[in-house]
Amino acid sequence: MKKIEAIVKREKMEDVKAALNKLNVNGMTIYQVMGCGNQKGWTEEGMEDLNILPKVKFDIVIDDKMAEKVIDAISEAAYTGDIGDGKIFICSVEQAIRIRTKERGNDAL
Amino acid sequence: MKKIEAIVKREKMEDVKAALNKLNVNGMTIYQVMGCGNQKGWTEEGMEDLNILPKVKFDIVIDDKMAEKVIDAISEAAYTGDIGDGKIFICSVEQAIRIRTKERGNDAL
Amino acid sequence: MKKIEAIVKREKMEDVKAALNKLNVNGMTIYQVMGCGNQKGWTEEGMEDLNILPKVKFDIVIDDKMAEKVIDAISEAAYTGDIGDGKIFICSVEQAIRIRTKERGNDAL
Amino acid sequence: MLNTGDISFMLVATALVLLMTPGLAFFYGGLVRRKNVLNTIMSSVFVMGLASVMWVLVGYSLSFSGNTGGFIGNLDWAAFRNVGLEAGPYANSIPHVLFAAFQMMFAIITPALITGALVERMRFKALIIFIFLWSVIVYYPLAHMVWGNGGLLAKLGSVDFAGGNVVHISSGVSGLIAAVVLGKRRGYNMTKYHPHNIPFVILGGMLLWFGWFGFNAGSALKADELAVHAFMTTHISAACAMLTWVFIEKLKTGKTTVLGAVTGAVIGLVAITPGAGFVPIWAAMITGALVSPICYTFITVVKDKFGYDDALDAFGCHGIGGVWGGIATGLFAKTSINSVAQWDGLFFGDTRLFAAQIVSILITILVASAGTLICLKIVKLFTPLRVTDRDEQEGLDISEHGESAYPSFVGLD
Amino acid sequence: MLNTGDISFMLVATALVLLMTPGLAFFYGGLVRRKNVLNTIMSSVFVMGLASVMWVLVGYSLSFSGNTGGFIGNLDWAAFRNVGLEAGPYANSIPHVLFAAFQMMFAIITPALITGALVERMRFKALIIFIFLWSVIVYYPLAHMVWGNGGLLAKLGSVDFAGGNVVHISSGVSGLIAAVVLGKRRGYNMTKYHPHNIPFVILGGMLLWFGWFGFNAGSALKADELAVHAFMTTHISAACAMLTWVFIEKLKTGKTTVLGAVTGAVIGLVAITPGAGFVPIWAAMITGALVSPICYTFITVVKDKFGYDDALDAFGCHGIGGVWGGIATGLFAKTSINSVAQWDGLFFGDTRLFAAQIVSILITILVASAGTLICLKIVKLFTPLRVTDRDEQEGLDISEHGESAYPSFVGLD
Amino acid sequence: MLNTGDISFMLVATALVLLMTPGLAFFYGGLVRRKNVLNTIMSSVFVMGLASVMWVLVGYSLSFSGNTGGFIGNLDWAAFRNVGLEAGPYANSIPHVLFAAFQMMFAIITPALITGALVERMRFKALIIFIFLWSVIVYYPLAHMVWGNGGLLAKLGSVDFAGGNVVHISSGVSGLIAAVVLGKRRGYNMTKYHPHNIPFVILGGMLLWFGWFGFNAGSALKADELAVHAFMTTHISAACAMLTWVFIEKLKTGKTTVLGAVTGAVIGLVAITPGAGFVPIWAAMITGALVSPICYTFITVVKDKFGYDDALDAFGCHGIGGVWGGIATGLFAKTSINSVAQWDGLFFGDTRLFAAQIVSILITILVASAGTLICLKIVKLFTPLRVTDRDEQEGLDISEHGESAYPSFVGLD
Ligand SMILES: Nc1ncnc2c1ncn2[C@@H]1O[C@H](COP(=O)(O)OP(=O)(O)O)[C@@H](O)[C@H]1O
Ligand SMILES: Nc1ncnc2c1ncn2[C@@H]1O[C@H](COP(=O)(O)OP(=O)(O)O)[C@@H](O)[C@H]1O
Ligand SMILES: Nc1ncnc2c1ncn2[C@@H]1O[C@H](COP(=O)(O)OP(=O)(O)O)[C@@H](O)[C@H]1O
Repeated sequence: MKKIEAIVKREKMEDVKAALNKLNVNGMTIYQVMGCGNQKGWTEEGMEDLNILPKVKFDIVIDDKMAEKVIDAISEAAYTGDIGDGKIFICSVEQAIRIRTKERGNDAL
Repeated sequence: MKKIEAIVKREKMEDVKAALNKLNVNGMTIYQVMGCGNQKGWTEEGMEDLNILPKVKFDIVIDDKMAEKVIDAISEAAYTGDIGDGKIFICSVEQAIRIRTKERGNDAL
Repeated sequence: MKKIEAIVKREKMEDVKAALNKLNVNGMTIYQVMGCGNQKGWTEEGMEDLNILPKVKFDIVIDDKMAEKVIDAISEAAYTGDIGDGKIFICSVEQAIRIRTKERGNDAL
Repeated sequence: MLNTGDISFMLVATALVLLMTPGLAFFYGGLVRRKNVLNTIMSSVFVMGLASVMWVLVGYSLSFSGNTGGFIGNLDWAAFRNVGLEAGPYANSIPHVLFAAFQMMFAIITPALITGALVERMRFKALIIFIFLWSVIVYYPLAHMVWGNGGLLAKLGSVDFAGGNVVHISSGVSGLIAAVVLGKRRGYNMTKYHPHNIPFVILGGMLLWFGWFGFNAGSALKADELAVHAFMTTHISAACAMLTWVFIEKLKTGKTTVLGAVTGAVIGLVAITPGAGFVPIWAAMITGALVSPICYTFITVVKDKFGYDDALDAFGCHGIGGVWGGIATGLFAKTSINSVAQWDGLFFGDTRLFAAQIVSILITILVASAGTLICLKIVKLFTPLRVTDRDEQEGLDISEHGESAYPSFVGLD
Repeated sequence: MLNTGDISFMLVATALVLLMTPGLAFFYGGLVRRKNVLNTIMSSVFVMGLASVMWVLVGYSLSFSGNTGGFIGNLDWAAFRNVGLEAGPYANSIPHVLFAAFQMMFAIITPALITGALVERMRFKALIIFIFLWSVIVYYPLAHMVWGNGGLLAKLGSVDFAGGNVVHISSGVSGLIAAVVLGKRRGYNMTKYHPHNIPFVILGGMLLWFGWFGFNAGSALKADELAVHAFMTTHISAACAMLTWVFIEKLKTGKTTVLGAVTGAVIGLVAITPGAGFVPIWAAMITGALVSPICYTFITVVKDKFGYDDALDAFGCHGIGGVWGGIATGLFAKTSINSVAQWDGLFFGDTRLFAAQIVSILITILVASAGTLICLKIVKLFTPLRVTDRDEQEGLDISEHGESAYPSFVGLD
Repeated sequence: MLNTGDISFMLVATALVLLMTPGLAFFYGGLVRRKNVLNTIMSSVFVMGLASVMWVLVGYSLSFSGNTGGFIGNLDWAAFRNVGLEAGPYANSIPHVLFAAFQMMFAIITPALITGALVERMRFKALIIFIFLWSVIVYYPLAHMVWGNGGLLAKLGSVDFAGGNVVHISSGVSGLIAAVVLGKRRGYNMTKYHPHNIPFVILGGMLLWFGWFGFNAGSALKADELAVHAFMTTHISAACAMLTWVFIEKLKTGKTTVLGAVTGAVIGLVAITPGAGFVPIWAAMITGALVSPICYTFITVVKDKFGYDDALDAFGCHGIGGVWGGIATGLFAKTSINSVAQWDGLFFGDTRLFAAQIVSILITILVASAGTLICLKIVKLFTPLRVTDRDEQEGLDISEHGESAYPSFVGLD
């Protein structure tokens, strides 16, 4: 399993969610973060403090096979071409457990 | 070392904390997130937006040997049997540092 | 690539940011969390609830070679010598994508 | 003859009624989701500008100057021509302008009340046009019919001390009709809409209570015994309604909520509005005590059955509460308290006032529903009523106003 | 004879005093942790319903009608029987009902003040029963003793212009006793309780200041020179107390806080309450300037030593501030300002008023403590005083009311 | 002779003007970033203490007692010596103390207005010393020149009903000068400063509107026709300005904002302040309707060109709005409305009042700028004006006051 962490613009949240749902990816965890990349926060509207902008982060744990599809879907949905579009990071997850059923592994996603 | 990420119902926060303390696990990081699983947010009280519910996430970095115990403790404490009980993800952590003492590895947990 | 997760005191946020900028590390994601370590939250000012304190968490994905430098910089910037100084965790990241350019790997950081 | 005590009181009462509209804005604003709070507040606040200007230009005149067939006034006082600082004609101890100013505040809050039924989905432009039209087509005629010289409903012998018909029934019914036409919010029945900031709801509710003293006691137009009487009936009705609402909640759900306490107080104020200067204090207690079970049942049972989305219960509270208030006035009014009432209420054995109240409520409902439908028809000629689905999802603060209420508080929604 | 100016003023003053209770609700609500804000606000808001209804039914009568042994009134005016719109008997230029309404607002805010000592742990049901009993056992007798015809404390020759004994000492002392019986909050001494929303504290404090003009100036019961005098002493005492509190903070901690400024203002208002219509303006400045060091010392030194958990310092502010205010009145009152005082204060060489003040303070403390203990004993027959440990941990908003104040703001606690 | 109606009205008006300062505190507090909200609120709230005490000790006397060369009063009324409860000398139907109290509230809000230009970077200690000096060097002289017996600007024949010069131009200009001297905020031009809590801005704006009735109508010093007239002109100017501001926004950006609506209302209130009791109602509508385009242009075009950092537009709103108000008074005043004006306005063919208004505006600007520069020079002898860069970055709540407004809401900044 992979964990995909995508940090995107706030106004793209709904689009990313829709794109994931289209792929039938329903499991996700979303939270608001502040961040800067090379953009350093200089020009965009909505900046809170010098050099640090509010973003939305998606954590999605997904079957290895689905990972690339999900990455593509997010990349596309979050794209505007402007600075600050965001980043995606992938790392590997060893185990997943659904608390309700105690299922493990891909079944738990 | 393992990092255990557990996403549970908000009202279960105190129970999970208590369960961890019972295992003598004192190190943890907690934050509030929004999320959906297969549940898709349809029925539960407390949903904020279509299809996305507030949850609490625990990040716990722990010695490999303790991992299973912690998983079990959380699974039990967070269990209600209803949809939306939450998930646990495990991945591996390479290093840990306690800033105050510069200790590394398991000593730092 | 490595992901460095550093949980530090709130009042150290600006210092840590400055230290990272000095290393020319501009990419980072910041959010506020609650946490406890062995400190258990007993004595410090600013505690919210028994045993759980507000902290700031930095996630920094970085080239392997830079990792140690970043860790040192954070350790130093966040250090006060008091209990509650925080922790740093490192894990490995498999891939990074910059959404705007579709660059991958170290180029995307 | 002008009297400084009366002027003093009416100046303050007028300011108090103005304060009710921001109170309402916070009451409503706290009840919506965070992404719609500014749009909701703006819907009330903007009316403070729009309705005031309209009132000076034509509204006051259409409501209170002359009489055209019992339905509406004329334009003799347009732009406050002939509205001067001498006493009369509607109040003999305060300047004419002050009476007009006091009434202006009612013309502000009434359309603002409607917006509670329409939040979280109505296009702001459509709302503005709607309120413009509604003021002309519904409010000014109703104000004339009830309070204007030669007005139809007054002639019938029905009474309305501070606006049960004009303000509450009219806005509540119009809200209902408009909510039905507008359709349900996205996710209705699938999702629960949480108030995003309950302290704001409480703040708003408390400002409403505070301002309502100006609204009801001020409707005596003098600092006299009648004002004092209305002050007391107003307060005690709110208090009783709060207690009964909380009591019902406790019975039904086992928990008492502060939202319930405030809602109870507000509908207690609504219910006593038409009768504040007509009914005895004990009757005010009954009026207040009964409005909660009536509205509670309505909101939890009847509304669910019909399944329209009166988002913040403008109809359930103001419409139903206002109707009950009008009926209660017909039951308990006493000519000895206020001789504007020609007959005692049903409870004292006379049916005439009661009948007049019922008829006047029905006419009000008719005027409000028909007028609202006409207004909406006209609005649609200019702009769609609803925002797009996408905009609704993103929230009207951003999509309609490009603003975010608390931009640095993280949290989604 | 009724006077429109006086009626006008007293109507507004009454409304202003009502507004103080929501002001207090926000003052207290901002000071607690986020998970307890609604319970805290509800504790004040609900009293607006409960105490009002009780006042009309029995409270006014027990406080002001007749005289039973100097301790309490009788039931002649129960349910406002014989309480009409003619002038008198307590105020000769406003309707009787208006006097009763004005006094009603005092009967609301006083028990609400107590709740500041009890927040974050008291079961809501127990609180309601407690307030019900306390009104009957402590408030009505005290109001009678101080302000009622033939009341004991008035007979002694002690004076209390706007409620230093009746409102502040009584609520502060009762809060202390109840806090001790109730026990400390979870985590007391181990954890720091942060105010969750300081702007709300400020909002509440400012509404209190605003409303206090009605409270103190309104206690003249006329729009006359005495009202003006009380207005000025009230304001300047608050201003002085704010300055000295901030000054002490600066000395002690090096930082001035807005919480300190507002606290200072509020205790300045408390301290001047009994003397507002008795002491000269310069004495009001002294009264205000000294209340801050007195309360500051008390809260930071004495309270810590005893280690009881008066959560929001109801005793430290209202109890201690009220006692100081009563003493200051005994020091600085002048019969030439208000001939209700039979003697000048100690500062002007006469010991009689001073002695009477001390005695009346002691009696008030006695009545309040004994009464509170009795009330709590009775409450315990019906329900435990505290919520469970688990409920306290989860927060009383959820556990007692099933509500969350800001559900979409993330953040834990 | 004292009149209860007038006393009643002026007591309430005085309380209303006091309420404006907390209103302003919330208006400003909502507009700054979260890390500076308490410092911003404290800047207004603390003035409620400081300016009140100064007023009683010396301010009232320096402003209103005697006359020293047309510029300032003397110390005969210091510490309210000879300021008693009899009528006069400035108002013949209310106690002298009440007039002094009413004026005190103006001496509070004026320096508080300045702070809007200085937020997010000024050292609190420096601010306090500045306000202390500014009251003495700028405010008391200006109040004397405009309203005091024998004051220079009154002698010129210029008029200022409720403080266009004394309050708004003086504070706006002083804010501008101080903002320039102080320098820009960290990150100016690179970053956008978002209001952290727009509902608070609205709350503050609405309290300002409510309180402004006391400010303007109260400036009649009686509950008479003039007060009623000023009430109406005040309200309608605010309403018109709101409409035009929102209209301009819609034209320029395509979106209407609630921030714009509230800003419009506030500057509409500013603009009508000097003329409220002098100009006809229709002229009040024009005054209000035009202030929005004037201030909007100024804030979006002129300010950007000069590039100073008047953080919350104290100058753009109060300075520019006040100047326009003074001019509008010179255009539209009528002696028949208020014979304090010796001549009709330019619009009615007489140039004398208009000329006097221009001269008096220029003198006000001169006094305010020179005075502010002097004050700042003196302040610098004691303490640096700005906080350190590090403190500014961390936010002034923590660095200056050691407090955090909402400690348990997560979110950075
Ligand atoms: N190296 C990194 N480590 C962690 N988070 C990052 C990193 N780089 C970027 N981010 C996150 O991604 C968000 C968007 O980055 P962006 O500004 O689009 O980057 P760039 O300008 O490099 O394309 C940032 O606000 C930050 O939260
Ligand atoms: N695949 C996933 N990736 C990331 N987070 C997930 C995933 N699945 C579930 N979650 C998180 O776990 C929470 C609880 O999931 P839940 O609704 O109980 O899942 P399910 O219905 O599949 O049992 C969700 O709200 C979400 O935050
Ligand atoms: N084992 C752990 N897993 C996850 N987070 C941890 C762990 N230990 C500590 N933390 C986080 O680091 C923060 C600081 O820890 P701290 O109290 O300084 O630890 P210690 O007392 O062990 O030095 C905590 O508030 C918590 O958020």
